[in-house]
Amino acid sequence: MSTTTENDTGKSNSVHAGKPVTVDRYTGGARINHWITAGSLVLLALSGLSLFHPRLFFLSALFGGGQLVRAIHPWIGVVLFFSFLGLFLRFWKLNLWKREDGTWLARGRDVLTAHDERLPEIGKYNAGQKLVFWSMSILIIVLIASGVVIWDEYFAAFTTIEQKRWAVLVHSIAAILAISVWITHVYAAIWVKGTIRGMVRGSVTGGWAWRYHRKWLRELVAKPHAKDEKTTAAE
Amino acid sequence: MFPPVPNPSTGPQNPKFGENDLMRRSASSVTPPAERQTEVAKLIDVSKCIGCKACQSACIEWNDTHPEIEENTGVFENPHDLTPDMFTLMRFTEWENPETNNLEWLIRKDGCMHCEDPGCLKACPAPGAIVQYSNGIVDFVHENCIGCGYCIKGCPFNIPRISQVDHTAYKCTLCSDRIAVGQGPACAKACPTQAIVYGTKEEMKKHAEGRITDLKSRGFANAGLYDPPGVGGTHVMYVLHHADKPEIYAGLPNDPRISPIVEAWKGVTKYAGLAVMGVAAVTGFLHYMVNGPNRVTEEDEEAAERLTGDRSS
Amino acid sequence: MTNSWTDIKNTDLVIIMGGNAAEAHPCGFKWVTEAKANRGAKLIVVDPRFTRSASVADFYAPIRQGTDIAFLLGVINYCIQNDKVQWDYVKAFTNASYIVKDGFAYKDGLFTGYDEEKRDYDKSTWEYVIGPDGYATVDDTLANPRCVWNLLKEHVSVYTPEMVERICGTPKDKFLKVAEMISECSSPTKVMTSMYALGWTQHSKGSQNIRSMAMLQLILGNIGMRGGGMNALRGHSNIQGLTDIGLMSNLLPGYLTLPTDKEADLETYMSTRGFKPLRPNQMSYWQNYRKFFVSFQKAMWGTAATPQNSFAYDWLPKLDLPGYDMLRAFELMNQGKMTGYFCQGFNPLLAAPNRKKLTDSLSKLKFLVTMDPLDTETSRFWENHGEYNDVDPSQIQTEVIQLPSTCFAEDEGSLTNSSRWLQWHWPGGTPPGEAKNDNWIMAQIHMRLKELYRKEGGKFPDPIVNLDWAYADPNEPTAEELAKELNGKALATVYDTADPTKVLAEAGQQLPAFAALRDDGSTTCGCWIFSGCFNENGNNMARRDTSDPDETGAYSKWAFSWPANRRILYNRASADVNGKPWDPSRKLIEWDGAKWAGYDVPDIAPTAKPGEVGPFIMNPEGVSRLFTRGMMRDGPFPAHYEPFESPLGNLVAPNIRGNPAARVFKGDLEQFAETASEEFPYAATSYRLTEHFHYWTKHVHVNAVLQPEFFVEISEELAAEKGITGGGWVHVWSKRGSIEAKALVTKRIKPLICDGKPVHVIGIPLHWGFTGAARKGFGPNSLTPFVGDANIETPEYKAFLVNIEPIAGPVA
Amino acid sequence: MNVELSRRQFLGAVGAGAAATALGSLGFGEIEAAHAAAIRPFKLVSTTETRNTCPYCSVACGVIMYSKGDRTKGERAEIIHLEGDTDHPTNRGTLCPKGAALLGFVNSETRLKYPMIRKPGSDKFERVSWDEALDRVVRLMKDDRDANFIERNDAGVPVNRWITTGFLAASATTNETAWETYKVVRSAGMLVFDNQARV
Repeated sequence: MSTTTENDTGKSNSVHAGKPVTVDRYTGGARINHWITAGSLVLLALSGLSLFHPRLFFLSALFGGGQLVRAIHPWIGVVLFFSFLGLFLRFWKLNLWKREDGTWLARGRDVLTAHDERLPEIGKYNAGQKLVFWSMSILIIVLIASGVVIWDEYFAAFTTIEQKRWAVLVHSIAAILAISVWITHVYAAIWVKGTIRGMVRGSVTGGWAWRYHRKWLRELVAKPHAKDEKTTAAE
Repeated sequence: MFPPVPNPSTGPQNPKFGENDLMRRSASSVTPPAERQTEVAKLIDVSKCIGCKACQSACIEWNDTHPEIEENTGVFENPHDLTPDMFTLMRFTEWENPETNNLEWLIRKDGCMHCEDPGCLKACPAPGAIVQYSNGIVDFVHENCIGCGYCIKGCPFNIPRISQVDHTAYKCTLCSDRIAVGQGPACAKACPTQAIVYGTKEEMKKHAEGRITDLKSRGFANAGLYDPPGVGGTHVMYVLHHADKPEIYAGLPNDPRISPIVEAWKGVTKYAGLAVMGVAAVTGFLHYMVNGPNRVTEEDEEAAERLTGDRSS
Repeated sequence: MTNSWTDIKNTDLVIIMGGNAAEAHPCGFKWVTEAKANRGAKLIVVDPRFTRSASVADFYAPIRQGTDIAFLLGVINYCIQNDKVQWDYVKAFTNASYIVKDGFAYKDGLFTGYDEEKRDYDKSTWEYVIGPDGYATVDDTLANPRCVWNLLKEHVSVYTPEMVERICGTPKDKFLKVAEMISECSSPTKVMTSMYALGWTQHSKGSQNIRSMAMLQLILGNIGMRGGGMNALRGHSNIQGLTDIGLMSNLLPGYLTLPTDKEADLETYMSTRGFKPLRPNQMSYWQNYRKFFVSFQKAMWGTAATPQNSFAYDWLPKLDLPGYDMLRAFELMNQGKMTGYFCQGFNPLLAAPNRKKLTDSLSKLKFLVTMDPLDTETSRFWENHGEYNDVDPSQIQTEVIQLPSTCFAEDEGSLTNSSRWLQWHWPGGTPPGEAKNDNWIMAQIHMRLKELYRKEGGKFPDPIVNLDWAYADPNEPTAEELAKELNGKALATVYDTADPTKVLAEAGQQLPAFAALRDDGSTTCGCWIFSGCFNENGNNMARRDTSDPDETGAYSKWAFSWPANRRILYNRASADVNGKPWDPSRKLIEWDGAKWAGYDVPDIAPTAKPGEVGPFIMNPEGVSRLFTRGMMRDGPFPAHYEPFESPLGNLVAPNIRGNPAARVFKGDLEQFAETASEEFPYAATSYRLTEHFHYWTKHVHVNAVLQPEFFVEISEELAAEKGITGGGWVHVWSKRGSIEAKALVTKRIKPLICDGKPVHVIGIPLHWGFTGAARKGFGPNSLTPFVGDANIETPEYKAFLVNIEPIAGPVA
Repeated sequence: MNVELSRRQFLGAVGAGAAATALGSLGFGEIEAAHAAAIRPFKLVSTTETRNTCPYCSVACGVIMYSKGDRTKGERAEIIHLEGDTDHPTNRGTLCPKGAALLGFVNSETRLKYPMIRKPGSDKFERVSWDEALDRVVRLMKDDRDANFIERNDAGVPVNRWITTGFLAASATTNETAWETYKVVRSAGMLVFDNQARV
């Protein structure tokens, strides 16, 4: 796991000629990290939802029944927490708010209507992605903290019932928000074609980078070795 | 003397209530029976209770539980709390009455109150793990219990306990197996002074009235019945000498109700949450329908090629 | 109990003093709650600790342990001073008017005739003036200064409310409130019941504690009444029956007494047991003593007991001492004078005082035989259990034979409860392993011993080889066969003495009741007071008819109540001199002009005319005794004596230590802490908890859960003084031993202010040992003194001195 | 004693109208054909009932023992439950914390099952047969009795006493056992004889 931030694929030559041009966006490690996070989040959502609303209890069958859901869910939460921690450490710097992010956000209508040409040039992440990143970071901290409070099998003795009641409420609200953020995140990936391959194959097309993250593309082109100073990649 | 609980019969028995008499079933909807069974109740007269723990003993024996032998920690509560193997517990409070300066040793049998509006059932996410019969008994169904502990959060009286052995929740069943065959609960049968009596809720209220009159004649001006309306009344009620201050009886809640936090969690959050998630998904769907996908154009690719042309290998 | 458990519902006032009925007898205590709920009865608890009985009481007053006599004589004094006496009852039914001999006096704590050397009295002056007609002289006006009433009045006058407060530590206002509530029961229509147990018996003056209350109850007119009486809450399920059958050193069944070796023959023996009436017309029922005795001898030795050999009188062992009670037995063992000892369902290592002495004594035996359904500490006294039984087995040469017996669930027979009900029970379980019924075990011992004597001869085998043993299977007599022997049968036809044509029982038939017993050898009866329990009507102990006309609580068709199925003793006294009930709503029996009739079997001859025959038919006076003549070793009136170990001196008799007539063995006196000892400043008392039964239920998992570990109870004040925290460990020690325990700090024990000084009470419950399911622990008897009551040798477990200090934890 | 016959005796005797709680006629709705899953089967069905009294204190509460197997039919009987006997006038079905846990006494792990002997100086009990144990007991008794029995006192009066071996009798054995014990002990001339009445 990287001990500092990562701004690139970690390869010296991340832009590859061709038709189309391909640009490396995620290393294998990052992708594994992401998909573990994604998978655990999905499992958590499914198992959590099964306990959230009676109509969704049928989902517990996916895990072999309610007892297993109760037993497994917190452990998946632990996996998610550490997995997401990995992502966080990789990407937090790239998600720091930049001036253009405000402009981007202010032109939300253009964003939603796919008038990307009217948007300012954006680095590796746009404001929407950053919002997903930060809200998930906060929500996951809230979820793990409240989750531990209601993890009765091991931690029942450490808090009062009243604290647990608050925790369970907070946990469910945070989970709803997290799922909503997740829906946004997934929808955005589906809506913006060419995005998913970045997390599947690790690379995107040059056109994709040009259209959505032109500033990032320009940086890659301009300073191909810049990342060497910034990364001690562990992958 | 209040009519004692009759001796059990050993002949084949038909249970007098069952699935068809469910009023509520956790995480499920049931059609309540057209006619409600007569409500039953256990009345615990704290002023007659001698704290002998016969109820605990009978409870362990009848339910075949095996509580741990603990240590003495300088108190009379043994075990020290309710456990998955101890469904009822005498709680002892040494209270100096500021009005009389007399010591009063308040001894209250703690255990499930069998609320008319059971918080445990409301909180329970597992369909059918907690049921409420139309006679008022709230029972845990262990095959359906997933051990999540939500019932503990839902309960205004801090009663259910999760077993670390089978990871299901335990509490007083009001001896539903005995009541189903026309018996009374094991604790009520054993109670030496009939501080615990069992019958219909109406009978219990009437019996309590007599007890309260007696207590008032002995100087307990605030004697009264504890049948808290905040949970719709309970099917385990107390006669208290100081009904104006239930909290002196080892923290018996003054006005118990299902916690507003739990209400919020199991009420508005549940629906609002589904709505929020649904809205998010639907919004995405509609957005897609209206706007179609956001695609990279040929011009974008070409622009990229132009930009990277000199750099690419 | 003079009355019964179910009768308590008829009372107006319950006084629990010298006991803790709610904890020790919860299901009997039910009838107190019934009286409270249905009659508006009140409950008073007087105890050093605020017990669970006190938790449901209307009034609680604290008292220092061992000062009950001062308290009760204080109440009697209050009643006399305030004219709260049921005069008609006292004058007609007690010996208040009897004139006492001139020599009798009480001074400085002693009655006339004390011999300090022997610690005993010459009781010759403790007697009535006998007139020329051979009867006791009485003065119905109570004017004679030497009549019992005036002597009593004088005797109790020192016990003023102020003196009670100084001695007992009971605040004066609380004492006065109790006295006032009690005194209200002097009305013929208000009745108090006394419920007591070991809190009164386990003192060096235990018998006098009880007498004090009995006297008070007589003064209030509460003996013989529904809802009244003296109700001893016996500890064990059949301790009443074992006492009735006389399994004691000096007793024969039915409260007959064993001869002493001064009574060389039957006639000499009978000469002191004639019980000639002391007033005209009185029944003096013990006049029938000879019938009971001869029938017993016939039950023992059958055809071998003949008029010619004085019904085998010589075969009874003769006493050279007042008795060989348990304490004397261990004293003799300790002196090396005993060879063998049997413990049948008894665990003296924990139950007897001064455990160190017990261990030493048992170690000096050649053999010890134990018979129990459960493992006991006594049978393992030689086994090392660390600090809990710190012995070296190799140094103990006692051979121990442990015999496994069945328990209640596996055997059949009757038990006599506190209400004197003999109730039959049936076996329902198969015994574990090779456990055997006691009947089989005792038969085996007898049969094999007899066989040895037959084979080898030996010392005086006659009583053994001639013991009547005509059971169908001599190896295991059945419960029914033995019960029939207890009831008795006719060996020849028995005719009614009043009407010789009327046959009471044909030869070979079971006797209908003890009225059919004869002294000529024509009847046999194991225990006369049980007679009627298994007659030609069958096994009356197995009766299960719950009918109770007018709900008096008598249940006279349920089981069998000795004597003669009588449910309330002295029930004749429930009616006035003319035979009308004192309180019509409490009618038991009444005189209908020709005979006595009512709800209960009359405790008087059915045709004995009221006004002529007194209600206390066992007494030669026909009345009850406020003055006991020479019948108690330590005085005809109770007097306050401090416990042998006491935090303060005797305020009414400063020169007296302990009970002057109590027996103290050489060596034990040196092991008592001195009065107001600085080394042992705290007043300790031992007791039982409701969660456990003696040393049995520590073997039961459930009870071990409910009260897992040994502890001592102390006040918040003492805890603060000594730096003891609740749940922390303490070390408690007396002059005889030392224990470690958890501390339970409570508001329910408060320091008592006695004679101006605070006395701290330390409560020590007794249920733990080194066998069973509960945690290993000590018991109070590592600390208790080896001294008993002057009359019956019950050890003084309830009042002794200790010291206490906090410790880090037990030495591993 | 046939429990079934006398089951309702008590309530009947005290006047059913006033005494019977309305529960008997509650009208619990339709009787179910089978137990609901929530309600465990009533565990006393088909057990054998036997009346007994509690062996602990002297209230002598009536108890009913429920066993698998019937002793009266010569079967091996294992007691699985004990409960207060409502027909009993004193306890009316109630039991205290000790009585309610009587099953734990009957089935205690520390119930004694076999005769044992601990030899002088030994640190353990050894299992022996009943014959060995009993023969040893009477041998020890007779040797001591023959050595220390006192036939006459100094005055020449026959006293026939044996005070070197004593007997401490129980507190919970039946009257019948007590009587048999009395006969055996007294006929041997024992004076050191006491019971638990004092403590």
